[in-house]
Amino acid sequence: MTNLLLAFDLLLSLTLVGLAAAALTSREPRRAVILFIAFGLLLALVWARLRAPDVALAEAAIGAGLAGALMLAAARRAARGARGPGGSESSAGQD
Amino acid sequence: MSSPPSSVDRDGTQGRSPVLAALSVSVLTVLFAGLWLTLVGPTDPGSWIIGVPAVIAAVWARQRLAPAPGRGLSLLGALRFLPVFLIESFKGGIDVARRVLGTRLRVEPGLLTYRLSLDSRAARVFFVDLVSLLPGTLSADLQGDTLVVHALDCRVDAAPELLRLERHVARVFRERLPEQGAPTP
Amino acid sequence: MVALHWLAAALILAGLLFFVAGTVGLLRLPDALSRLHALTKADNLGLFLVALGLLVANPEPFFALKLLLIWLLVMAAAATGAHLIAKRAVRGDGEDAP
Amino acid sequence: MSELLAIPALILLLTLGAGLVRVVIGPTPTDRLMAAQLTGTTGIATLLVLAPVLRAPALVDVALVFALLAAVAAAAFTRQRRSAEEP
Repeated sequence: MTNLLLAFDLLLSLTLVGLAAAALTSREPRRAVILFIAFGLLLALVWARLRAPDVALAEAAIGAGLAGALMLAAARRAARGARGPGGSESSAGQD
Repeated sequence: MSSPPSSVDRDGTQGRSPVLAALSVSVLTVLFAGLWLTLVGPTDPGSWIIGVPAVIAAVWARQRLAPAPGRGLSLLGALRFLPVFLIESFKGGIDVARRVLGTRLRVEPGLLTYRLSLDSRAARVFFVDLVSLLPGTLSADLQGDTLVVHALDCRVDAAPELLRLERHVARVFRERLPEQGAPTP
Repeated sequence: MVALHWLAAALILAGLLFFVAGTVGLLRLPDALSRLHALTKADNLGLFLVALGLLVANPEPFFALKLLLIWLLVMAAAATGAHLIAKRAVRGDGEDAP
Repeated sequence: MSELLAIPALILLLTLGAGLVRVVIGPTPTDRLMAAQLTGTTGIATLLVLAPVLRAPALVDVALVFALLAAVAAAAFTRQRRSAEEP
Protein backbone atom coordinates (compact mmCIF):
# COMPACT_ATOMS: atom_id res chain seq x y z
CA MET A 1 0.00 0.00 0.00
CA THR A 2 2.64 2.54 0.99
CA ASN A 3 4.88 1.29 -1.78
CA LEU A 4 2.08 1.71 -4.27
CA LEU A 5 1.44 5.25 -3.13
CA LEU A 6 5.16 5.94 -3.24
CA ALA A 7 5.26 4.77 -6.85
CA PHE A 8 2.24 6.94 -7.55
CA ASP A 9 3.95 9.98 -6.03
CA LEU A 10 7.18 9.38 -7.91
CA LEU A 11 5.42 8.96 -11.22
CA LEU A 12 3.32 12.06 -10.58
CA SER A 13 6.34 14.19 -9.69
CA LEU A 14 8.37 12.97 -12.65
CA THR A 15 5.54 13.64 -15.09
CA LEU A 16 5.02 17.06 -13.57
CA VAL A 17 8.68 18.02 -13.89
CA GLY A 18 8.78 16.67 -17.43
CA LEU A 19 5.70 18.68 -18.37
CA ALA A 20 7.11 21.82 -16.82
CA ALA A 21 10.36 21.41 -18.75
CA ALA A 22 8.47 20.78 -21.98
CA ALA A 23 6.28 23.83 -21.43
CA LEU A 24 9.23 26.08 -20.62
CA THR A 25 11.40 24.98 -23.51
CA SER A 26 8.75 25.02 -26.22
CA ARG A 27 9.21 27.80 -28.75
CA GLU A 28 5.67 27.94 -30.00
CA PRO A 29 3.31 29.84 -27.66
CA ARG A 30 0.22 27.74 -28.35
CA ARG A 31 2.07 24.53 -27.64
CA ALA A 32 3.39 26.00 -24.43
CA VAL A 33 -0.12 27.01 -23.35
CA ILE A 34 -1.59 23.58 -23.96
CA LEU A 35 1.29 22.04 -22.03
CA PHE A 36 0.59 24.55 -19.28
CA ILE A 37 -3.06 23.47 -19.13
CA ALA A 38 -2.00 19.84 -18.79
CA PHE A 39 0.50 20.92 -16.14
CA GLY A 40 -2.26 22.67 -14.19
CA LEU A 41 -4.44 19.57 -14.25
CA LEU A 42 -1.58 17.43 -12.97
CA LEU A 43 -0.75 19.99 -10.31
CA ALA A 44 -4.35 19.75 -9.15
CA LEU A 45 -3.81 16.00 -8.87
CA VAL A 46 -0.78 16.69 -6.68
CA TRP A 47 -2.85 18.87 -4.35
CA ALA A 48 -5.48 16.15 -4.26
CA ARG A 49 -2.83 13.59 -3.36
CA LEU A 50 -1.70 15.88 -0.52
CA ARG A 51 -5.30 15.76 0.77
CA ALA A 52 -5.91 19.42 0.04
CA PRO A 53 -9.09 19.23 -2.04
CA ASP A 54 -9.81 22.94 -1.67
CA VAL A 55 -6.46 23.92 -3.12
CA ALA A 56 -6.93 21.31 -5.86
CA LEU A 57 -10.31 22.87 -6.67
CA ALA A 58 -8.81 26.33 -6.97
CA GLU A 59 -5.90 25.05 -9.04
CA ALA A 60 -8.17 23.22 -11.46
CA ALA A 61 -10.64 26.08 -11.81
CA ILE A 62 -8.26 29.04 -11.87
CA GLY A 63 -4.89 27.56 -12.85
CA ALA A 64 -5.93 25.18 -15.58
CA GLY A 65 -9.36 26.49 -16.60
CA LEU A 66 -9.40 30.25 -16.39
CA ALA A 67 -5.70 31.01 -16.85
CA GLY A 68 -5.47 28.39 -19.58
CA ALA A 69 -8.34 29.88 -21.57
CA LEU A 70 -6.97 33.41 -21.17
CA MET A 71 -3.48 32.39 -22.18
CA LEU A 72 -4.82 30.51 -25.18
CA ALA A 73 -6.51 33.70 -26.35
CA ALA A 74 -3.39 35.72 -25.63
CA ALA A 75 -1.16 33.29 -27.51
CA ARG A 76 -3.44 33.48 -30.51
CA ARG A 77 -3.45 37.24 -30.46
CA ALA A 78 0.32 37.37 -30.10
CA ALA A 79 0.74 35.02 -33.05
CA ARG A 80 -1.59 37.13 -35.16
CA GLY A 81 0.15 40.34 -34.15
CA ALA A 82 3.56 38.94 -34.98
CA ARG A 83 2.56 38.11 -38.55
CA GLY A 84 0.98 41.48 -39.13
CA PRO A 85 -2.74 42.25 -38.76
CA GLY A 86 -4.81 41.64 -41.88
CA GLY A 87 -1.89 40.31 -43.87
CA SER A 88 -3.22 38.46 -46.89
CA GLU A 89 -1.41 35.21 -46.25
CA SER A 90 -1.78 35.16 -42.49
CA SER A 91 -5.47 36.00 -42.23
CA ALA A 92 -6.40 33.38 -44.80
CA GLY A 93 -4.21 30.70 -43.29
CA GLN A 94 -4.81 31.53 -39.66
CA ASP A 95 -8.51 30.75 -39.83
CA MET B 1 -46.76 22.36 -27.67
CA SER B 2 -46.71 26.12 -27.70
CA SER B 3 -44.33 27.44 -30.29
CA PRO B 4 -44.75 27.16 -34.05
CA PRO B 5 -43.34 23.89 -35.31
CA SER B 6 -40.75 25.31 -37.64
CA SER B 7 -39.15 27.77 -35.24
CA VAL B 8 -35.43 27.32 -35.25
CA ASP B 9 -34.86 30.84 -33.94
CA ARG B 10 -35.09 32.00 -30.40
CA ASP B 11 -38.22 34.12 -30.27
CA GLY B 12 -41.16 31.91 -29.54
CA THR B 13 -42.13 32.74 -25.99
CA GLN B 14 -45.17 34.85 -26.73
CA GLY B 15 -47.47 31.88 -27.25
CA ARG B 16 -47.02 30.34 -23.80
CA SER B 17 -49.90 30.16 -21.41
CA PRO B 18 -49.26 31.44 -17.86
CA VAL B 19 -50.20 28.05 -16.40
CA LEU B 20 -47.57 26.34 -18.49
CA ALA B 21 -45.00 29.00 -17.58
CA ALA B 22 -45.67 28.59 -13.85
CA LEU B 23 -45.41 24.84 -14.24
CA SER B 24 -42.09 25.09 -15.99
CA VAL B 25 -40.76 27.46 -13.32
CA SER B 26 -41.71 25.08 -10.54
CA VAL B 27 -40.22 22.11 -12.36
CA LEU B 28 -37.02 24.10 -12.88
CA THR B 29 -36.91 25.09 -9.23
CA VAL B 30 -37.23 21.48 -8.13
CA LEU B 31 -34.52 20.46 -10.60
CA PHE B 32 -32.06 23.12 -9.49
CA ALA B 33 -32.77 22.45 -5.83
CA GLY B 34 -32.05 18.78 -6.50
CA LEU B 35 -28.80 19.78 -8.17
CA TRP B 36 -27.80 21.84 -5.15
CA LEU B 37 -28.63 18.95 -2.86
CA THR B 38 -26.48 16.69 -5.04
CA LEU B 39 -23.57 19.07 -4.76
CA VAL B 40 -23.59 19.68 -1.01
CA GLY B 41 -25.12 16.48 0.30
CA PRO B 42 -28.07 16.08 2.66
CA THR B 43 -26.18 16.44 5.95
CA ASP B 44 -25.79 20.20 5.96
CA PRO B 45 -29.05 22.17 6.25
CA GLY B 46 -27.12 25.41 6.82
CA SER B 47 -25.93 25.30 3.24
CA TRP B 48 -29.36 26.44 2.08
CA ILE B 49 -28.40 29.97 3.14
CA ILE B 50 -26.34 29.99 -0.04
CA GLY B 51 -28.45 27.40 -1.80
CA VAL B 52 -31.78 29.22 -1.91
CA PRO B 53 -30.40 32.38 -3.56
CA ALA B 54 -28.36 30.23 -5.91
CA VAL B 55 -31.40 28.22 -6.97
CA ILE B 56 -33.45 31.40 -7.50
CA ALA B 57 -30.66 32.95 -9.55
CA ALA B 58 -30.32 29.79 -11.61
CA VAL B 59 -34.04 29.65 -12.38
CA TRP B 60 -34.04 33.33 -13.31
CA ALA B 61 -31.00 32.97 -15.54
CA ARG B 62 -32.45 29.92 -17.24
CA GLN B 63 -35.76 31.73 -17.93
CA ARG B 64 -33.86 34.71 -19.20
CA LEU B 65 -31.36 32.93 -21.41
CA ALA B 66 -33.29 29.88 -22.55
CA PRO B 67 -34.00 29.58 -26.24
CA ALA B 68 -37.59 29.27 -27.38
CA PRO B 69 -39.14 26.12 -26.03
CA GLY B 70 -39.85 23.56 -28.70
CA ARG B 71 -42.64 21.09 -28.34
CA GLY B 72 -41.14 19.98 -25.06
CA LEU B 73 -39.55 16.66 -24.42
CA SER B 74 -41.29 13.36 -24.55
CA LEU B 75 -40.59 11.43 -21.37
CA LEU B 76 -41.69 8.19 -22.99
CA GLY B 77 -39.43 8.78 -25.96
CA ALA B 78 -36.52 9.53 -23.65
CA LEU B 79 -37.15 6.40 -21.60
CA ARG B 80 -37.28 4.31 -24.74
CA PHE B 81 -34.08 5.89 -25.97
CA LEU B 82 -32.05 5.47 -22.77
CA PRO B 83 -31.35 1.70 -23.03
CA VAL B 84 -30.59 2.09 -26.74
CA PHE B 85 -28.11 4.81 -25.92
CA LEU B 86 -26.40 2.82 -23.17
CA ILE B 87 -26.06 -0.29 -25.33
CA GLU B 88 -24.83 1.69 -28.31
CA SER B 89 -22.25 3.63 -26.32
CA PHE B 90 -21.02 0.34 -24.89
CA LYS B 91 -20.69 -0.99 -28.39
CA GLY B 92 -18.89 2.20 -29.40
CA GLY B 93 -16.28 1.84 -26.68
CA ILE B 94 -15.78 -1.87 -27.30
CA ASP B 95 -15.52 -1.27 -31.04
CA VAL B 96 -12.80 1.34 -30.65
CA ALA B 97 -10.92 -0.77 -28.11
CA ARG B 98 -11.00 -3.85 -30.37
CA ARG B 99 -9.76 -1.95 -33.36
CA VAL B 100 -6.98 -0.27 -31.47
CA LEU B 101 -5.68 -3.06 -29.25
CA GLY B 102 -5.32 -5.62 -32.02
CA THR B 103 -1.87 -6.32 -33.38
CA ARG B 104 -2.86 -4.77 -36.68
CA LEU B 105 -4.84 -1.53 -36.74
CA ARG B 106 -8.13 -2.26 -38.46
CA VAL B 107 -9.24 1.18 -39.49
CA GLU B 108 -10.19 2.70 -42.79
CA PRO B 109 -11.01 6.28 -41.87
CA GLY B 110 -13.08 8.37 -44.22
CA LEU B 111 -15.64 11.14 -44.43
CA LEU B 112 -19.27 10.84 -45.43
CA THR B 113 -22.13 13.31 -45.47
CA TYR B 114 -25.59 12.96 -44.04
CA ARG B 115 -28.65 15.14 -44.58
CA LEU B 116 -30.29 16.15 -41.34
CA SER B 117 -34.07 16.26 -41.21
CA LEU B 118 -34.29 17.35 -37.59
CA ASP B 119 -35.75 20.77 -37.19
CA SER B 120 -35.18 22.44 -33.86
CA ARG B 121 -31.85 23.68 -32.65
CA ALA B 122 -31.85 21.63 -29.47
CA ALA B 123 -32.62 18.40 -31.29
CA ARG B 124 -29.82 19.06 -33.74
CA VAL B 125 -27.25 19.77 -31.06
CA PHE B 126 -28.36 16.62 -29.25
CA PHE B 127 -28.05 14.55 -32.41
CA VAL B 128 -24.64 15.94 -33.31
CA ASP B 129 -23.34 15.11 -29.84
CA LEU B 130 -24.85 11.62 -29.97
CA VAL B 131 -23.25 10.80 -33.30
CA SER B 132 -19.84 11.30 -31.71
CA LEU B 133 -20.61 8.92 -28.87
CA LEU B 134 -21.94 6.04 -30.92
CA PRO B 135 -19.89 3.32 -32.62
CA GLY B 136 -17.67 4.17 -35.55
CA THR B 137 -18.94 7.68 -36.23
CA LEU B 138 -17.84 11.16 -35.23
CA SER B 139 -19.69 14.30 -36.25
CA ALA B 140 -17.13 16.53 -37.83
CA ASP B 141 -18.91 19.51 -39.35
CA LEU B 142 -22.40 20.90 -39.70
CA GLN B 143 -23.17 23.24 -42.57
CA GLY B 144 -26.81 24.02 -43.01
CA ASP B 145 -28.57 20.68 -43.26
CA THR B 146 -25.50 18.70 -44.14
CA LEU B 147 -23.65 16.88 -41.41
CA VAL B 148 -20.16 15.71 -42.23
CA VAL B 149 -19.49 12.48 -40.40
CA HIS B 150 -16.09 10.96 -39.91
CA ALA B 151 -16.24 7.17 -39.91
CA LEU B 152 -13.56 5.02 -38.40
CA ASP B 153 -14.33 2.32 -40.91
CA CYS B 154 -15.87 3.68 -44.09
CA ARG B 155 -16.30 0.21 -45.55
CA VAL B 156 -19.38 -0.12 -43.34
CA ASP B 157 -22.35 1.98 -44.40
CA ALA B 158 -23.26 4.17 -41.46
CA ALA B 159 -26.32 5.83 -42.99
CA PRO B 160 -29.00 3.34 -41.75
CA GLU B 161 -27.58 3.56 -38.26
CA LEU B 162 -27.71 7.36 -38.37
CA LEU B 163 -31.27 7.29 -39.67
CA ARG B 164 -32.33 5.02 -36.83
CA LEU B 165 -30.66 7.34 -34.35
CA GLU B 166 -32.35 10.36 -35.88
CA ARG B 167 -35.75 8.66 -35.50
CA HIS B 168 -35.06 8.17 -31.82
CA VAL B 169 -34.00 11.78 -31.33
CA ALA B 170 -37.08 12.97 -33.20
CA ARG B 171 -39.26 10.94 -30.84
CA VAL B 172 -37.55 12.41 -27.77
CA PHE B 173 -38.03 15.96 -29.08
CA ARG B 174 -41.56 15.28 -30.36
CA GLU B 175 -40.67 16.00 -33.92
CA ARG B 176 -41.90 14.31 -37.03
CA LEU B 177 -39.36 13.40 -39.65
CA PRO B 178 -40.51 14.17 -43.21
CA GLU B 179 -41.04 10.59 -44.32
CA GLN B 180 -43.29 9.92 -41.37
CA GLY B 181 -45.96 12.46 -42.30
CA ALA B 182 -46.78 16.09 -41.72
CA PRO B 183 -45.84 17.92 -38.50
CA THR B 184 -48.35 17.79 -35.70
CA PRO B 185 -50.24 21.00 -34.97
CA MET C 1 -20.40 -8.72 0.56
CA VAL C 2 -17.32 -10.42 -0.86
CA ALA C 3 -19.13 -11.01 -4.14
CA LEU C 4 -19.91 -7.31 -4.34
CA HIS C 5 -16.26 -6.44 -3.89
CA TRP C 6 -15.28 -8.79 -6.68
CA LEU C 7 -17.92 -7.20 -8.89
CA ALA C 8 -16.57 -3.75 -8.07
CA ALA C 9 -13.01 -4.88 -8.82
CA ALA C 10 -14.09 -6.41 -12.12
CA LEU C 11 -15.92 -3.25 -13.17
CA ILE C 12 -12.97 -1.03 -12.30
CA LEU C 13 -10.58 -3.33 -14.15
CA ALA C 14 -12.81 -3.27 -17.22
CA GLY C 15 -12.89 0.53 -17.00
CA LEU C 16 -9.10 0.63 -16.81
CA LEU C 17 -8.93 -1.49 -19.94
CA PHE C 18 -10.89 1.14 -21.83
CA PHE C 19 -8.71 3.95 -20.52
CA VAL C 20 -5.65 2.04 -21.72
CA ALA C 21 -7.37 1.48 -25.06
CA GLY C 22 -8.08 5.20 -25.35
CA THR C 23 -4.46 6.10 -24.73
CA VAL C 24 -3.16 3.39 -27.07
CA GLY C 25 -5.54 4.70 -29.72
CA LEU C 26 -4.31 8.22 -29.16
CA LEU C 27 -0.76 7.06 -29.77
CA ARG C 28 -1.34 4.51 -32.53
CA LEU C 29 -4.07 5.82 -34.80
CA PRO C 30 -2.87 7.45 -38.01
CA ASP C 31 -4.72 10.79 -38.18
CA ALA C 32 -6.18 13.38 -35.86
CA LEU C 33 -9.83 12.62 -36.54
CA SER C 34 -9.41 8.91 -35.85
CA ARG C 35 -7.68 9.73 -32.60
CA LEU C 36 -10.73 11.73 -31.57
CA HIS C 37 -12.78 8.55 -31.91
CA ALA C 38 -10.63 6.76 -29.37
CA LEU C 39 -10.87 9.69 -27.03
CA THR C 40 -14.61 10.25 -26.96
CA LYS C 41 -15.82 6.69 -26.93
CA ALA C 42 -13.27 4.65 -25.03
CA ASP C 43 -12.75 7.18 -22.27
CA ASN C 44 -16.43 7.78 -21.64
CA LEU C 45 -17.05 4.08 -21.33
CA GLY C 46 -14.00 3.70 -19.10
CA LEU C 47 -15.16 6.45 -16.79
CA PHE C 48 -18.64 4.95 -16.69
CA LEU C 49 -17.31 1.54 -15.66
CA VAL C 50 -14.91 2.94 -13.06
CA ALA C 51 -17.67 5.08 -11.56
CA LEU C 52 -20.04 2.11 -11.52
CA GLY C 53 -17.41 -0.02 -9.79
CA LEU C 54 -16.84 2.63 -7.12
CA LEU C 55 -20.58 2.88 -6.65
CA VAL C 56 -20.91 -0.87 -6.15
CA ALA C 57 -18.17 -0.70 -3.53
CA ASN C 58 -19.82 2.24 -1.77
CA PRO C 59 -23.55 2.32 -2.46
CA GLU C 60 -24.85 5.70 -1.33
CA PRO C 61 -27.60 7.61 -3.15
CA PHE C 62 -25.93 11.02 -3.07
CA PHE C 63 -22.61 9.61 -4.14
CA ALA C 64 -24.45 7.99 -7.03
CA LEU C 65 -26.05 11.30 -8.02
CA LYS C 66 -22.71 13.06 -7.97
CA LEU C 67 -21.08 10.38 -10.08
CA LEU C 68 -23.97 10.56 -12.53
CA LEU C 69 -23.54 14.32 -12.75
CA ILE C 70 -19.82 13.94 -13.41
CA TRP C 71 -20.42 11.34 -16.08
CA LEU C 72 -23.05 13.44 -17.83
CA LEU C 73 -20.78 16.49 -17.78
CA VAL C 74 -17.84 14.53 -19.13
CA MET C 75 -19.98 13.07 -21.86
CA ALA C 76 -21.37 16.42 -22.93
CA ALA C 77 -17.90 17.99 -22.81
CA ALA C 78 -16.29 15.15 -24.75
CA ALA C 79 -18.92 15.05 -27.47
CA THR C 80 -19.07 18.82 -27.92
CA GLY C 81 -15.32 19.21 -27.68
CA ALA C 82 -14.80 16.44 -30.21
CA HIS C 83 -17.20 18.09 -32.62
CA LEU C 84 -15.51 21.47 -32.26
CA ILE C 85 -12.04 20.03 -32.68
CA ALA C 86 -13.10 17.90 -35.64
CA LYS C 87 -14.70 20.91 -37.29
CA ARG C 88 -11.44 22.80 -37.19
CA ALA C 89 -9.55 19.85 -38.60
CA VAL C 90 -12.06 19.23 -41.40
CA ARG C 91 -12.21 22.83 -42.48
CA GLY C 92 -8.44 22.68 -42.79
CA ASP C 93 -7.48 25.72 -40.80
CA GLY C 94 -4.08 26.91 -41.74
CA GLU C 95 -2.72 26.82 -38.24
CA ASP C 96 -2.78 23.06 -38.26
CA ALA C 97 0.37 23.25 -40.30
CA PRO C 98 3.10 21.89 -38.05
CA MET D 1 -10.45 -3.02 -0.50
CA SER D 2 -10.01 0.72 -0.56
CA GLU D 3 -6.22 0.43 -0.16
CA LEU D 4 -6.11 -1.79 -3.22
CA LEU D 5 -7.60 1.07 -5.22
CA ALA D 6 -4.11 2.55 -5.30
CA ILE D 7 -3.36 0.06 -8.08
CA PRO D 8 -5.95 1.47 -10.51
CA ALA D 9 -4.82 4.96 -9.55
CA LEU D 10 -1.28 4.05 -10.53
CA ILE D 11 -2.38 2.49 -13.82
CA LEU D 12 -4.51 5.51 -14.64
CA LEU D 13 -1.58 7.81 -13.96
CA LEU D 14 0.56 5.68 -16.27
CA THR D 15 -1.94 5.97 -19.12
CA LEU D 16 -2.18 9.68 -18.43
CA GLY D 17 1.58 10.04 -18.72
CA ALA D 18 1.62 8.01 -21.92
CA GLY D 19 -1.13 10.20 -23.35
CA LEU D 20 0.94 13.29 -22.56
CA VAL D 21 3.49 12.05 -25.09
CA ARG D 22 0.95 13.06 -27.71
CA VAL D 23 0.82 16.57 -26.26
CA VAL D 24 4.57 16.87 -26.61
CA ILE D 25 5.01 15.34 -30.06
CA GLY D 26 1.90 16.86 -31.60
CA PRO D 27 2.17 17.09 -34.61
CA THR D 28 -0.75 19.55 -34.94
CA PRO D 29 -2.33 21.81 -32.30
CA THR D 30 -5.47 19.71 -32.72
CA ASP D 31 -3.62 16.65 -31.47
CA ARG D 32 -2.21 18.53 -28.53
CA LEU D 33 -5.57 19.85 -27.39
CA MET D 34 -7.11 16.44 -27.81
CA ALA D 35 -4.49 14.88 -25.60
CA ALA D 36 -5.00 17.61 -23.01
CA GLN D 37 -8.67 16.64 -22.97
CA LEU D 38 -7.65 13.07 -22.30
CA THR D 39 -5.71 14.38 -19.31
CA GLY D 40 -8.97 15.79 -18.00
CA THR D 41 -10.97 12.56 -18.31
CA THR D 42 -8.22 10.33 -16.96
CA GLY D 43 -7.60 12.84 -14.18
CA ILE D 44 -11.25 12.60 -13.18
CA ALA D 45 -11.03 8.81 -12.96
CA THR D 46 -7.80 9.08 -10.96
CA LEU D 47 -9.41 11.47 -8.50
CA LEU D 48 -12.43 9.21 -8.12
CA VAL D 49 -10.36 6.14 -7.25
CA LEU D 50 -8.00 8.20 -5.10
CA ALA D 51 -10.84 9.48 -2.91
CA PRO D 52 -11.36 6.19 -1.00
CA VAL D 53 -7.61 5.51 -0.81
CA LEU D 54 -6.87 8.82 0.87
CA ARG D 55 -10.19 8.85 2.73
CA ALA D 56 -10.92 12.30 1.34
CA PRO D 57 -14.45 12.29 -0.12
CA ALA D 58 -14.05 15.93 -1.17
CA LEU D 59 -11.88 14.73 -4.03
CA VAL D 60 -15.12 13.82 -5.80
CA ASP D 61 -15.93 17.54 -5.86
CA VAL D 62 -12.55 18.24 -7.43
CA ALA D 63 -13.43 15.66 -10.09
CA LEU D 64 -16.68 17.54 -10.66
CA VAL D 65 -14.79 20.77 -11.30
CA PHE D 66 -12.47 18.92 -13.68
CA ALA D 67 -15.53 17.74 -15.56
CA LEU D 68 -16.97 21.24 -15.68
CA LEU D 69 -13.75 22.66 -17.04
CA ALA D 70 -13.12 19.92 -19.56
CA ALA D 71 -15.19 21.78 -22.11
CA VAL D 72 -13.69 25.20 -21.39
CA ALA D 73 -10.33 24.49 -22.98
CA ALA D 74 -11.88 23.04 -26.13
CA ALA D 75 -14.32 25.94 -26.37
CA ALA D 76 -11.59 28.51 -25.83
CA PHE D 77 -9.46 26.80 -28.43
CA THR D 78 -12.15 26.88 -31.10
CA ARG D 79 -13.92 30.09 -30.13
CA GLN D 80 -11.16 32.14 -31.72
CA ARG D 81 -11.97 30.93 -35.16
CA ARG D 82 -15.24 32.81 -35.12
CA SER D 83 -13.59 36.06 -34.11
CA ALA D 84 -11.20 35.59 -37.01
CA GLU D 85 -13.99 34.68 -39.41
CA GLU D 86 -15.58 38.09 -38.93
CA PRO D 87 -12.59 40.40 -39.00
